[in-house]
Amino acid sequence: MSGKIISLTQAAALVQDGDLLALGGNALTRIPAAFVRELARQRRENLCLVKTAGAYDVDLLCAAGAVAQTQTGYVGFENLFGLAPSYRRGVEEGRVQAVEHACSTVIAGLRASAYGLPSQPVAGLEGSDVAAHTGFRQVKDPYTGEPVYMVPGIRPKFAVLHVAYADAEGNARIEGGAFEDVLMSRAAESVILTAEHIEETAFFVEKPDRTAIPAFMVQAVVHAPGGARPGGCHPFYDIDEDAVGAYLDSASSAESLQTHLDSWVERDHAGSAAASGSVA
Amino acid sequence: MSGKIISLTQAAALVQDGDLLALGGNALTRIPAAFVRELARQRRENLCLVKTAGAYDVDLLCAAGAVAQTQTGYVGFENLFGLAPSYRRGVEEGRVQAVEHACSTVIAGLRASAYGLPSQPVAGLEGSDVAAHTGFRQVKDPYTGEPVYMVPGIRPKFAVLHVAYADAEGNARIEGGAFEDVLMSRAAESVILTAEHIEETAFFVEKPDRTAIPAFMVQAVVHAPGGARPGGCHPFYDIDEDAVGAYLDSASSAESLQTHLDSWVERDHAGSAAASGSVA
Amino acid sequence: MSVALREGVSEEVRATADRMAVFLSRFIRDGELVFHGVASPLPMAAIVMARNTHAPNLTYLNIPGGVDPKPPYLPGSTVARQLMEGALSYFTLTEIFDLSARGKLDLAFLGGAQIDARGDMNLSFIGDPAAPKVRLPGGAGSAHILPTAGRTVLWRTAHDARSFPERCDFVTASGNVEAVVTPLCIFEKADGRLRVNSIHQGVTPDALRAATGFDLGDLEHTPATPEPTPAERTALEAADPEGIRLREFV
Amino acid sequence: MSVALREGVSEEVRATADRMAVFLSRFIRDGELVFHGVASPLPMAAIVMARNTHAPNLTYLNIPGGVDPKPPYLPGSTVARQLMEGALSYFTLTEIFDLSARGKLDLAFLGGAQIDARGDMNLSFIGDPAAPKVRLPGGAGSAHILPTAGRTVLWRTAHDARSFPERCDFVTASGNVEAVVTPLCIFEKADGRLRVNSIHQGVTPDALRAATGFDLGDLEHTPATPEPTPAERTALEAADPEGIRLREFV
Repeated sequence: MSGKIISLTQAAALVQDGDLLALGGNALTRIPAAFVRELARQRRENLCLVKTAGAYDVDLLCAAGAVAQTQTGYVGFENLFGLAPSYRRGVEEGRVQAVEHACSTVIAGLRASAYGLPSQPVAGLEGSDVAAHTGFRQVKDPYTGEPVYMVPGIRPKFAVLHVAYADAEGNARIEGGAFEDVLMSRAAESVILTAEHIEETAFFVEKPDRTAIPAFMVQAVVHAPGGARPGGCHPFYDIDEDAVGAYLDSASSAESLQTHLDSWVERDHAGSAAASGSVA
Repeated sequence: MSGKIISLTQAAALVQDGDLLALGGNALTRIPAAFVRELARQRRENLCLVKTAGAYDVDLLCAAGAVAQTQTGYVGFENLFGLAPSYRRGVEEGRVQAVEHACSTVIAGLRASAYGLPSQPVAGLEGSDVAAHTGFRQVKDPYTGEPVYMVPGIRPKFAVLHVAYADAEGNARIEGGAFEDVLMSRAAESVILTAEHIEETAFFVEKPDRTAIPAFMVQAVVHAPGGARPGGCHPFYDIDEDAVGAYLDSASSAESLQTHLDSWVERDHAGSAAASGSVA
Repeated sequence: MSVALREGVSEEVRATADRMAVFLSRFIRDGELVFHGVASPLPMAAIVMARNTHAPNLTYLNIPGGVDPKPPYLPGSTVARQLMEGALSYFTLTEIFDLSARGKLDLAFLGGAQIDARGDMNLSFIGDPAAPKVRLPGGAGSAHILPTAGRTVLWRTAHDARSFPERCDFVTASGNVEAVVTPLCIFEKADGRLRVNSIHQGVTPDALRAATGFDLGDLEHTPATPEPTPAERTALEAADPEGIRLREFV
Repeated sequence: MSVALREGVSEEVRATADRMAVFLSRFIRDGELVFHGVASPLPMAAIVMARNTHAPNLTYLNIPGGVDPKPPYLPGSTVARQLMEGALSYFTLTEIFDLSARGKLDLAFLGGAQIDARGDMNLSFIGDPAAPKVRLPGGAGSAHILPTAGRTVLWRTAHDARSFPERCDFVTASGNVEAVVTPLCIFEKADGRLRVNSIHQGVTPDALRAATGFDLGDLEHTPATPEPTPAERTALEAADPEGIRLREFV
């Protein structure tokens, strides 16, 4: 039952300063929140983050000063709480380079890596300033002569994905929306899973069509029940709006952010301490 | 319960001479065999067929003189019966244009259409004569300067897919290997399903993650139990090697092929006659 | 939460939210494939409502990927799991982009922080994009969807001159915009420019002009937007009894 | 069927099939991701066998898409549903091509109707490709897999001068070929050319030369291929008790 299971502390330590990380989930749903908090606790720096629509995860790492660059289509708290304050501040103050994407160009960049290509064509973008601003180049389609935008490959060092179920080898089942997690797992050099539940391998053999991530792609598995909180994780819990609001109240200063991180530390490590037999 | 359900006869009549069809399944597994036999009975001509690995389906339509062009990575009966005799003869006698593909370039061409692109880059092909022979063109990747092969979009008029379960609206569940069926459904202008079982819509609501083809892509549904025979269809039946052999014995002449088609007519129409209330 | 939300907003805001949801829903034609994205309570309410009124055969697509879900209640995040409940199939955002790219997405609702005279929208930067005064959240899928979807309808809950300038500070997305729904009016795009199609009840042409950063031309014969009918009000209330649509106004 | 199959083949053919399956299995390293395609009974038997001998931690990939299946018996078609039974996940052929394209497929077994002195293979045309004497089935995934997989091992059950020419009539695929297993010998590819690595027991250098269409150089010091060990024979028989591997020889 050990296999690839390590503690949250150990898993976050796999990430080096400067790494490009793809974060699973979308907005406030099934985000790798416990992992992201641990990266902040470990004071990781200069991370580059890839995500279609980010919220708490991207903003918290910006608040912690851990982010050099983002490649995202959207970062915000929707109509719940509006703009992402630390992401905003980081970009406006020039500490965070926000590479402007459409969600579809993030996907195209991930597809390029997943397909072993230097870049991937993408439809759309006509009339938008995004392509020129970000520097997406065009080629002439060799059959029609039409110009086509190409998005350069995005190859994360790790896809960090929070899933419903995993086994010790890294087979993983997602419940509810998969978002771009499956594509991220293929585009990344390797995958780190945090999982609500650790199951025996027989659980996956029973419904192999439900295994979204095969074990051979996965480097590490962390047992992290509640690991998407304060986001939601189907079918276990919903978005905790009060807790998201409490984060936003804390994100304005280093001290209050540390208080926020401290307030989660026990919950974040509860599963992996139990699984690995050592408190982080 | 009627919805998009029509008879096998009506469904085959949706196909016009000269249409480009993507055939689901692979080799002798989950092939749209009943549909293909009905196309032959209706004496459709000049069809263009897209498939990664074809066998009975492609060969039978070649035997029936229904095929002008194939875009395939492989056509044969594996080690069961070797080369596909009617496909071979059709190509060697110049009646069938075999556009030489790798399975991966078929997939790339389908991806181009699914993604709304004129063509799709593909890795591999280095050192192969396939690209030059088929006329795949290269572009220079705009970031690395590397040459990349582009496969022009393959946009079938219909993806013809045999599935385990469908409802009257066209929601479809596949059991076992999905092969390229899902991609074909996205690449094609429309989808024709033949299904082992017609289920109520509630069946799909129960496990929406298992619905491989959403109803809104589907034009027609045919109830065709045994519709993949003599191929296999998980979990209902295996490849019937004797019946495949009997086909190969019959494929040598128009008369014996007609006998083969006649021998299947009752079974092929049993499900749709029952469903539509009219014998075809 | 919802009771608090209702108590926290004025009758006027409430009326505006109801109008905008109803007006958005009127753009949905029966049988269409309809999509909304992140941060979209008004379109979410409009789609669920339309399914129970004039468009029972629409297919509802969203970011979590539930095809035609029957959400037990409308969530505050429009990327929440409730938008998969009762779905017939799952269809990821990636698939929705592809669907739009190949010309098969009928209608998408998209928001903009700025929407300009050409119907282009900005969700990226206020001020100089190289050194922005405000870093907005980003356009999500809009740069892809606007030019590829059959039709798009934009909305914005604030109607003022900064939000509706002659030209956006940055064009996040441009494309097949059919209309723009605001608290004051409905624009339609014709010949590459937004024109006022109708002005909501109680809004004067002068007030509309004052609140808009681009020239509106002659408004003398511009009709009034028909108010929500009793049937529409009832359907909206049934679709969103908790008033999640009000979230766009607080 | 399988009994009939066994009775229908000579002891010599049977010995050749067993050797080739065992020799193929020796190329599998423990922990590798290993793939075979359509029409591949020998690699199928070799992979299942290797999992029970020296490579218990291999990951077995195939066209139906079962990851690490435990087939109840080996099917005659290597695209049959048995290759998904007991799988841990599904991984389609499309995914396998992508995996290989991004450099993560360790080992693939591929067959060829012709395999030439450069280790290139032909499954497309015999004769002039524009007006072929024989239309072969096509190379399936080989043009993609050969240049992108970490290593590929080819095999062919007939070893004659037409099958092993100096140059293929048409190069279906070319790439990272490590070795070629035949009924007579094992070739390895070095410096862009096939060299005889070992000659099977009982095969003379002269017989090998006569059966090969390209120059083999000096064979004087070429070792004999070690015969299957009793343990290998037992494992092969356990993996394929019905003798599906013999299908390649009838």
